[in-house]
Amino acid sequence: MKLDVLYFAWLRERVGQPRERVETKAATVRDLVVELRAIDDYHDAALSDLTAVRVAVDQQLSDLDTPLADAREVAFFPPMTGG
Amino acid sequence: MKLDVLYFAWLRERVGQPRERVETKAATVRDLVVELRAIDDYHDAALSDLTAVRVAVDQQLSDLDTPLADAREVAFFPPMTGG
Amino acid sequence: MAIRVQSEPFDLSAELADFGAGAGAIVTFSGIVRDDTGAMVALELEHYPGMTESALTDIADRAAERWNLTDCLVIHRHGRLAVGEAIMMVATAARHRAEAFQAAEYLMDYLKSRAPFWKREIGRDGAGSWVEAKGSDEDALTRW
Amino acid sequence: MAIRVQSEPFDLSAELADFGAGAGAIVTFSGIVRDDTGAMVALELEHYPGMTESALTDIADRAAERWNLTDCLVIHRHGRLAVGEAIMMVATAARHRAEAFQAAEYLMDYLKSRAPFWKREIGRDGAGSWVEAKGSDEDALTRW
Repeated sequence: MKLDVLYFAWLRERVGQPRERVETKAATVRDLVVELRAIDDYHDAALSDLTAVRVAVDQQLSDLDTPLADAREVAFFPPMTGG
Repeated sequence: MKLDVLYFAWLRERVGQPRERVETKAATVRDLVVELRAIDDYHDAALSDLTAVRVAVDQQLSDLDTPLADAREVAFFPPMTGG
Repeated sequence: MAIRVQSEPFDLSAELADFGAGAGAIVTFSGIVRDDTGAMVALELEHYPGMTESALTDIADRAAERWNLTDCLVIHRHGRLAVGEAIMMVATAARHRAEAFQAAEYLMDYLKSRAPFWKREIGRDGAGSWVEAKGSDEDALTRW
Repeated sequence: MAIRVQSEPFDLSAELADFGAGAGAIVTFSGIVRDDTGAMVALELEHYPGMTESALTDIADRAAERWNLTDCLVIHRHGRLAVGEAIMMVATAARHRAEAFQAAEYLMDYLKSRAPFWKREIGRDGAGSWVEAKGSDEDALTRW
């Protein structure tokens, strides 16, 4: 399965890019995080502490247990600070 | 003591005038109401049920027990409906 | 900080042009003449000149102090107002949104029950009927 | 009912010109870039195009239904904003003031913690630092 993975704010800065396309068999967001952290030290640093990381699957707020079947886009970002 | 007595909204309509100057020895608002009701049937009708009447002494919200010593202006009106 | 009591219309937009410089949060409320029954053509607002201004100033001063407002504006009209016209507005400016919201709600709650205005609805037939105060308006004050 | 996400400034006054016809109560909130420390020159707002619009639409739809709003407007900017510039605004129109106030506060609370925006403060030296989310913003949601 091919997925677009997006990063925002300091996660984008740590990973070093705003988006990437990955080939994955991950069943859930949690599985995907394991694969992404293995890519390089930048990914590992960005995704090592998930307490301060939020995730959206196909632009819907989700969590680590959200299944990725049929997903096309997964985004990682810090807690929002709009308004 | 001379006092200006003012009426607003339906109290003004029932009394038939917006203000009048009265000579009184009333010690409190309650005493003044007794004197005003004795003036004529219009005053009596306007001030017979005080549950729906508010009073201000010298433009400060007051009540029936407020003393009138040094007062110059007493106003009677229904509960306010601004905003 | 400003209080105005006037019969003339006001323009919310124009009033806000210079309002609240330096604040992080601005809240405004405007009340508009509404015709719920389809039988009303206007509202007539009577007030108590002199006391109105001092009551509004007092309410605004207390709100400004309690919520550290950086700016505060109250405009209230009197006289005859057609359906759709703005009756009044308040604006509050503060550092944070919670302060600006609470101060605006406080101003409205007190203004409803403690500022000497009385509304009369004028129907299509020209007859007027005084608007009765709602118990809920008086109750609203207990939360402050 | 309208949602706009834009980098261009907006004019609160102009936005309100056609807002909320037929309502009895209109509440607005505007958030302005504030410099608390004296060391900030601008704010940079990053967002998630696509998700931002759908998140704001979702929040506004829920507010409109819950409080029977007759009108609702949300504008949020992104990109670089100087101190003193307006970041965003919401406006709500309803029959009564309690509905308009509550809906505006609900919109703000959800927008703060559920719309994908991230703020970075740019200092006089050009360095940026990400604004951290406050626990109190997340807590604010529990009241709804």
